Amino acid sequence: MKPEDLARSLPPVLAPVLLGVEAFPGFAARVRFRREGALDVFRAIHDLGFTHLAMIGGIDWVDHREVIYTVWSDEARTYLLLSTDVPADDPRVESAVPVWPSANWHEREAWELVGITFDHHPDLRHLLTPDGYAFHPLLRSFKIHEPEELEVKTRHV
Amino acid sequence: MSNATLYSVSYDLVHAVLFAIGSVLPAPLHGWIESDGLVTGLAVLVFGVILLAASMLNTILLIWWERKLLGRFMDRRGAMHVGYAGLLQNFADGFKLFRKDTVRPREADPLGFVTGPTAYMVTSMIMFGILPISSGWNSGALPLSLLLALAVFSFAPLFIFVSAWSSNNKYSLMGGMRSAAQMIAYEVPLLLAVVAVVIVAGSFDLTTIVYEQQNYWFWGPLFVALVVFVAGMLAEMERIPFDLPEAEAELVEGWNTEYGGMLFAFFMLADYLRALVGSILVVLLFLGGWTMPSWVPSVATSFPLAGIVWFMVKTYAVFGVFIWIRASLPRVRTDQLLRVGWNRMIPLSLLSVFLAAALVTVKCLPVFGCVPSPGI
Amino acid sequence: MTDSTTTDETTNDTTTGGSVLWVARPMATAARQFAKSLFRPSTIVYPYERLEDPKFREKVEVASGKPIGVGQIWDNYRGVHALNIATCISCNLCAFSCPDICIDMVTVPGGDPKHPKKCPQIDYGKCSFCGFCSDACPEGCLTMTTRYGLTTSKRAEMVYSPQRLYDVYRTKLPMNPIRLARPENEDSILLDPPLCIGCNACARDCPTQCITMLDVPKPEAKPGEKLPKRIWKEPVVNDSDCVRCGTCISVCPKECLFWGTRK
Amino acid sequence: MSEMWLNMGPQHPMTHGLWNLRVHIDGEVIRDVDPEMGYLHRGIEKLSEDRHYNEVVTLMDRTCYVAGLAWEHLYILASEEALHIAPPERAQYLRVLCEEFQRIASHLMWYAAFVQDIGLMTPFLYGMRDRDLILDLFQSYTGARMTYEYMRVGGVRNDVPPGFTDRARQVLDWLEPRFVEYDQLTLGSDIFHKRCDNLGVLRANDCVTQGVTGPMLRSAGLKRDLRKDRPYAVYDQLDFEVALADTADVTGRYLVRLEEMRQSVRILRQVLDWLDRHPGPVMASQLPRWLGAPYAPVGREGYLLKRNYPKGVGFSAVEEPHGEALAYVVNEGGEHPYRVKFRSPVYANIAAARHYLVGYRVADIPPIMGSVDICVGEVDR
Repeated sequence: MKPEDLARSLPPVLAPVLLGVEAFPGFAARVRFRREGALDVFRAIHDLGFTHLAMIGGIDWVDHREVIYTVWSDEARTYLLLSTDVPADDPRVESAVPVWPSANWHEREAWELVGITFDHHPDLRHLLTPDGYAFHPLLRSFKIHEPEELEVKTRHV
Repeated sequence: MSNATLYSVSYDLVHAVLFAIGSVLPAPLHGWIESDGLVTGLAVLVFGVILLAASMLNTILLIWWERKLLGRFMDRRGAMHVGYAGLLQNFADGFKLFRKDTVRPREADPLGFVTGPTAYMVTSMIMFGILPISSGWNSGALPLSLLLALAVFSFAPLFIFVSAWSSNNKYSLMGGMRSAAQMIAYEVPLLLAVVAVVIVAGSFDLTTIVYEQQNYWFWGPLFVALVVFVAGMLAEMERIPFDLPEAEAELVEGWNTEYGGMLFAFFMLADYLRALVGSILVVLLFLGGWTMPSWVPSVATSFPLAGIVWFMVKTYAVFGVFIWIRASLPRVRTDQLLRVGWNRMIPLSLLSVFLAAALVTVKCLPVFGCVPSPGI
Repeated sequence: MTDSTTTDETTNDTTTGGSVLWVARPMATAARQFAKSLFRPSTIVYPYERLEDPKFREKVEVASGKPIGVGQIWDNYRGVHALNIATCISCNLCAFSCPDICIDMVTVPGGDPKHPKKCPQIDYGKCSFCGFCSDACPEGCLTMTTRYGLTTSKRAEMVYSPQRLYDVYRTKLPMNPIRLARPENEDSILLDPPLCIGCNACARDCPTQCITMLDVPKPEAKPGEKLPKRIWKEPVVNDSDCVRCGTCISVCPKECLFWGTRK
Repeated sequence: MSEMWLNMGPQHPMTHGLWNLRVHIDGEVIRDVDPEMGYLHRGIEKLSEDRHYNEVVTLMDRTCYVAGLAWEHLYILASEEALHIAPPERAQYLRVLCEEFQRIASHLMWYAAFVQDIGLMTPFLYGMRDRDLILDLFQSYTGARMTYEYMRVGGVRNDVPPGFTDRARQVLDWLEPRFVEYDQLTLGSDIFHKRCDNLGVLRANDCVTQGVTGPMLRSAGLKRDLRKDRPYAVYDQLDFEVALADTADVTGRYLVRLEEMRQSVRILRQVLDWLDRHPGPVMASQLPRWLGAPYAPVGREGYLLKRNYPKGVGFSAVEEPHGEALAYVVNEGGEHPYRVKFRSPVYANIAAARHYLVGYRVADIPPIMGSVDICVGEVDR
């Protein structure tokens, strides 16, 4: 499945929310969309045969955050990457659970580790970190090592 | 076969010792020492101590036997470090357990928590006193010893349930429930299988049942009863495939989850004591007890302990079969177990009773017995 | 808890068939294994029998029929490190390459006071036995041996000083023989000449002494221009001797050395 | 009393790791479940951001401690794509060798744990015994039995030692009759069928909806195997079948895993023959400086770094023993990955627990969860 074919098969009503369908290594294509129309995009992609949601991940790009969805189609035998950008000060996006129920735990993880809130998620609780844990460890601002410590390690030549 | 029983031997022993002491003592003490009450009391005590020692020794040997045999089934070695081939390993383990502190959960019921395992242990030990191991090794002629033995044997679910309930643990409780349900369900076929034996032997006295098997063992004619009895015994002993009360995969350790130290040792010992008793019952009821095959030379038979040794060899062999079953079968589920118990075992046991009655009526027992039994 | 026989209205009842419990085949299989392992089970009785002992391996292979230890090459094993202090050049590569930061470079006797000799000290409480340090060691003096018993009762004993690692080396245990090849496109140390002040720090600290300070001609000062205040020498790196440890880069006060491909 | 919440875990024989299955039971019947994870969360994705590309490999062995090499392969494929490096062919074959041996080892471990869940003690020892032979093989060329650290970006650490292929064939010859023995001990017993048939049923469409992959999915009759559908490494040159069953229950998963082991043996024989015939380098010759083979990275981020390496994103999908594992590696030109994201198959399989546990009995939890083949290390990461 080529990116152009995919772009053509997506319904035209999605045009305002779609930012681009482009080639991407490892995937059939990468579909970038605005977060406002997330649920419509999910439905359209799901209807194209991408019934298996494999992974949801968040990437912290310091000035904004990116949410990536990896979906698989059993007919096309290929992965598709969906990606949407959310601002760092208001990191929220519509939950994919109504379309892909398997998104449940993936969204819980993305919420607690990268701090992306999924609206209308049925059960947004802590999964890997303890209840009430106030940090989002996978943000770049969350440091494991103190910089001074690293400095000492590398400079003792 | 001599007429001396274990009790008479200990009575004679105490009698001789006391009279020897009494002969050198002054008159008032002399009379007291040689009084019948004291002699009887001490004789009972000595008898009890011997029984206790023998049962404990056998239980611990049985654990060793299971560990070694199971090890070979699993392509490993089992206990091997303490003593020759690990014979003393279980003594060391027991010693460790007895030294440990008994931790009682705060919310547990103190009375039931302690009395449960203790009573379980005690009832299992009483069994050992009732069962005749050889012509001399019994507590005297009890005309209904089989009934008594089974009655005492069926105390266990009560005490297991008491200790499970008082542990105040969900797993313990579920284990206790399962245990009670399972033991009660299998009590019925077990007893019915025994009825078949009783019909053939014509007595409730275990000694008589054994002597009835002098010529042919009962496992041939009463094969159905044997199968039912062994299956029921497996359930009563809570061994794989019927060990769901302590199914460690889902219930951690079942009804003894909260126990440790000495109370756990009680459970462990009592479990194996019951396993020993189960094996002994199989040997007594179906495998001819201590009676020797006819091809054994009379020199060997007349040896004082020959009966006991022969009996124990059979007992350990029977337990070996239990171990074999444990090594090769998975665990069944509670509902399956109970369904098998009520739907299969009870009809089978009724069939075995019917067969026994038929065999006795048409008097063709020896014909059946001749073919499979090595007892002739 | 209800009696399980009364919960038959629940779903997923699996016992619909009325077959007898047929158990003969697994019991036969177990009995076959019993016969096989009656005299020599597959267990290796560890403290008495060790797989790294080749004599034992041959014996046991014959005995049980199972190819015990058939894959064993204990030389490749990554166990406790052995350090040859004599050939250690204090290049720091092991410490740099350690993902767990469990290697400390500590001073050992033998160096001159101005330029002390430093050798790795390994904290086995943190070590993950990945072998990156011995892969990185350019002189092959830090290797891994087949020793694996590390149990102690004190946490401090998990820290192996260079001397203790040297003791391991002296036991002549089999050592990991794997040496990795250097990649073809290895980077070199390059110099940014305008920044250099000729301070000799790089040449002084170079563990392999592959840097020599060569004179550079002092340029004529143009009128009005002030010449930089520096020593008119520049480092030249001998690439064939260089172990790419980066010591020179890290000691350079002006950060004028950098990695690059030599044209 | 008849309805209660039961905490199965985090220390429980059923869990095979540290996690907590909260079960709402009515009598012995399960009404609801709620898995609680996170007891083993080590922040591997975060730690990876602070390590060099090769150093992350040490974490991969610890991500899944029964299938370490499969996870190494997963990560290495993604980071090679991100770093634009191509490994030599022999290294790819060696990786397939690792992964298939690891699949057998992992399935043997699963077999051992699973049969113990249904109360079979003996095959547990058999499974562990035979797995040990594979660990011996691993040790002979990677140098460790569980934490291999074998694969590197651009290849593998070292070639297999001389005589390895013969020893490996010897192990395969030993293993094949053992599979028959395993079947006799389980499938040959009626109790096994009574325990496992029609248990934990999860049909194919539910599997897809819930994101369940791996043997659980294939036991429902859906033929999805990334080795066939999206061939990575050299799987497109190897001849094997995808194991399938259609019962969608515990027995089906058992059959699928046993068949997968047989197929792995088949693959391994081809790989070993290939390795015998094609000697060659096992490491790419052109590597960025901080990946250079013996000379491990120098310096920490932002210090000795030369940030002019091309950026890239790597994505890899590997059919791990437990199912479909994905890795997404973002290379921002530094010597550390900018972001590493893994998709663990067991994660999704456990997330669907409600769909294959509710309605069964408490005694069914161990076989059902056993058939899922849980490795908590990769769930929590």
